[in-house]
Amino acid sequence: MATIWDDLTLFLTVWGTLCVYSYTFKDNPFWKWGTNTLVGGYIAYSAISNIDYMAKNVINPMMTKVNWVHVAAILVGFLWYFRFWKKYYYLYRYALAISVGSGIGITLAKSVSSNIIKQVASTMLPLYGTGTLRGDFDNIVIVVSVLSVMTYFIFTIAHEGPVGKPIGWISKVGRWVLVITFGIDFGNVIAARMSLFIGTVKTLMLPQHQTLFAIIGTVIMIYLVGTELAKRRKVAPEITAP
Amino acid sequence: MAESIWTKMSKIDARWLFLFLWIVVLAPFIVSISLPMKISALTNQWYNYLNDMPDGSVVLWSWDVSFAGWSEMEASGVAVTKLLRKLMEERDFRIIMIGHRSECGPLPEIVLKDLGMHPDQTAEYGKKYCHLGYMAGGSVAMINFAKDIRSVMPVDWWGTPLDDLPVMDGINTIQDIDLCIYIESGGTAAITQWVIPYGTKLMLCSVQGNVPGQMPNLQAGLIKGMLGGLRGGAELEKLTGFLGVGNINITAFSSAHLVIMAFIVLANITFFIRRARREI
Amino acid sequence: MAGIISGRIFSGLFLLISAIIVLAMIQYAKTRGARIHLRRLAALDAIDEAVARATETGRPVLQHGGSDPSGADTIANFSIMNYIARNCARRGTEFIVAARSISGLPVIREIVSGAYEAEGKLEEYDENRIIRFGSPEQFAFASFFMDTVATEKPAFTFMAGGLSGEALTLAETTVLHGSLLISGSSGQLAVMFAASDYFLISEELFVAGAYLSGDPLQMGSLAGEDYLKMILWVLGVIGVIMVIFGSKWLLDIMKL
Amino acid sequence: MAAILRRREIPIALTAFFALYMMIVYHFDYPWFSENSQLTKDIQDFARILGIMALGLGYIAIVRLHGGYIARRVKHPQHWFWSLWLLIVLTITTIVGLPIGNFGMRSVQLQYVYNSILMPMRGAMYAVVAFYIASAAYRVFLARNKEAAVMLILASIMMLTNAPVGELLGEWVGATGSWLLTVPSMGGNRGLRICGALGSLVLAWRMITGRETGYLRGAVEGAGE
Repeated sequence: MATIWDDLTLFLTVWGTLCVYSYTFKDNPFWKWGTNTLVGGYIAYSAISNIDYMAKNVINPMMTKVNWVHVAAILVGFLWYFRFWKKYYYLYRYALAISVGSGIGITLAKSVSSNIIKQVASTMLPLYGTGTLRGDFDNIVIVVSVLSVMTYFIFTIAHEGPVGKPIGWISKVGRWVLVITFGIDFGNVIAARMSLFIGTVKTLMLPQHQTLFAIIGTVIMIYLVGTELAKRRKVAPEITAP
Repeated sequence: MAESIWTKMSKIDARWLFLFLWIVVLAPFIVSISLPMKISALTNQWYNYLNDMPDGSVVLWSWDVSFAGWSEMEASGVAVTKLLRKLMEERDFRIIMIGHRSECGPLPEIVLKDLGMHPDQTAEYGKKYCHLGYMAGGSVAMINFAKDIRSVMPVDWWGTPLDDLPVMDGINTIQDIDLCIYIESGGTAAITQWVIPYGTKLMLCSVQGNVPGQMPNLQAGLIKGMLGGLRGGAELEKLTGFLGVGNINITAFSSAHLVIMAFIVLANITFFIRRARREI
Repeated sequence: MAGIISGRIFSGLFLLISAIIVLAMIQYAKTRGARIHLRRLAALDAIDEAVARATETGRPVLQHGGSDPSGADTIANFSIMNYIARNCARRGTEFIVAARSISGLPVIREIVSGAYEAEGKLEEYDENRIIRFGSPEQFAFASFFMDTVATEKPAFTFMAGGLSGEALTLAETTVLHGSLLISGSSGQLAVMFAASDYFLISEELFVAGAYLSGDPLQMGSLAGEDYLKMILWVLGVIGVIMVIFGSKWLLDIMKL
Repeated sequence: MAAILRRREIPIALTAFFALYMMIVYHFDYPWFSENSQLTKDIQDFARILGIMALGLGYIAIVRLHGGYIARRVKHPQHWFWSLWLLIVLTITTIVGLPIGNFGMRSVQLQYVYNSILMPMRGAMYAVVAFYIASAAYRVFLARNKEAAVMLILASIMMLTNAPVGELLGEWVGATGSWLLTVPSMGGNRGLRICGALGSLVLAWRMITGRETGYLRGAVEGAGE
């Protein structure tokens, strides 16, 4: 038995999607409704999901056994909100400093390992003797690509003189490797954004949404095209006047 | 000198292009055309690695997809969950679902409800699979989770203590987890927080835009498999036989690509002709 | 050595070495900054030509104000803003900044007014005309930026700092209105590379900022980074040679 | 006392302590100084809960921003009425989301909110860029020079590899596309990843030694999809 709320959900799903897409025609009230509803709803949603986590996993267990580390963290956590109080703004920096410091502390050493050491180690490939011509060629291309792109981003050596000249040539190779890389990235960015669009179109074309899609779509289009033509007609007569 | 047709073409209002894109993407939903689709090497590598896992493996099914990324990742999200359920039933796998962003409490819940695995729908919940819900705190939470799961997630998404869930017996740290499948739309911290310190086996399901950026990690062995975007999801559906959203969208995926390529070719032809006629 | 966890030694040593090199280079830059030579990027010559072109055609120069002022992209954008503002003040070309971040506004006012003052043209500095605030929200700022481009028709546009999904829209509008576009970013690389006349690829944006500001902290950091790159470069080459001769010695050490 | 707290030295020292402690302890397992010791777990637990406590910052910032728009009855950047509507939606979602009565994260009412508003519109907001890629593909992605020409050709090969329709052109398309993705593009992305990691490594050392204090000014604002 579909309640009023289910019908409202069907309507809002189609209505919201088309309001956001109306921006591609021009900035208009439907878009303003969509973006403001979304910002308001999403900010509240992420705040309450964090509150729900805290309630369930931190505060509830404390009813039985008090965890003093958590209590201290919650108290210090209130320092965040001095950011909005001009007089005691500086207290906010303590919470931020601890948060940023621990963020750096837990990531830096592991990022060095995964993004630098392991990457360089995996580039140490045999340039021949892998058994297949294709395998040798691939390894040569990988090694050349990685080293030339790194050379491209060396800035303290000018591309002149006995040392600088070869570095200049290598970085030109690096530039072409980047062109290839951006070409491939670009092809995948297009695929990603198109998939998002197709995902929303699939939702709009679900059986229960199709009629709503047709009606709301037409209403919004009529409004947009109408106001556009009205604006042009208002502008046009001044031009034709002698 | 009247504007040549080429100048007019280069000055077309963008909205005609948008309308054309709408038509081309809507068409496959009205007239269903199905194109042959080859399974790519990446998807095969991903699928084989999961299948080669021994019976009784514990899989951490990590969710890091935003509501926005869900339009692209729904195909792989649902297909992987169905595949894991089959492995759970046939080969005694254990599945632990967890969310790394605020949207990933409800998103897995929606998929569980669609597949009839929701605790309100079945008593099976908790025996071999469970959903821990949203784990707030980002990377720092991932470290504490790795060291002691119950210190970060004492209860599951619906508030049941982990000790009351049979699936969690004997699972205390990340080392008790044999494989982590991570579905993401905005990058992952699992490599730096789980793979590097604890050697966790990690497989990714990423939005297509992140696939090239993760190729170095795949070649370096930091991730064991990469399932890319809508195309990867559709291929996995075909491989596992659980046809769904991926195979509906994949035709529109092709037509949208054709439109973009047609636009690029047309634009460059117009550009070169206008340059030849000194109009630029 | 029971206490040291295996598998983390080599990366820990590299971390230590990186600290030593970077902090040493920053100190060196502070004391004898002149010695550090940053090669002049072609983009800076392109900026000079673009401003000259704007002066000839009498059309304004537009710059994206960047987003959060503590972001690395936006910090580099501020140094380039100072350079372009002085260039425009010297030539008497109209300069416009489309600002997006509320906390960034005072910094932008300081930079642009300082630039006009340095060129002795403070009387031409009309804040309301030059610095225009859009909105912190992504797409609201996009439509504001596009309206500014449509009405002002800039001859040259510079964009850097907090570019995300909407950046392509901004780039397309500027190119459509006949503006030369130079941009720089550490994200959205492929799309911006394709849409811009000239694109500063991630590190290049920071180098341009450091080169123009001459700030020893940034110069020293970039010099330190370059040395680390060279160490890794040499390590990579040695590793490849050793692997060709069948020796896994270096690889095993790196796995320590 | 306030004068001392106002200075930046203490926050910088706190950043340095938390960063250096966690970074150094990661490498050691001595009984008195270990990655797996209870002390390390407690410090990391403290930092985790502290991070979660910042959940209200964005919330309050939005309420202040749009509250200001309403108070000043602004017309630019948008009419204040829309800010009023934003705060109404914010309040409704908050009430429905808080665990009062049968409301809460898992309540049916909140499911209506994210099913009908958040999921469709967030997806559409991201997908708007697909339209701009389409119009940019038609007007801006031109083979103006050699580099742009090579880039467009490779992007087309990648598109034909991704889209099943590409297979109609023959086997070579998919083979070339996946080779480009897994060999040269992988090398280029690895080079970018190494240089990017070195960049953040240098920035981190500047922050730890207090030479970079920009982060103390404010949280990131104005990020986008």
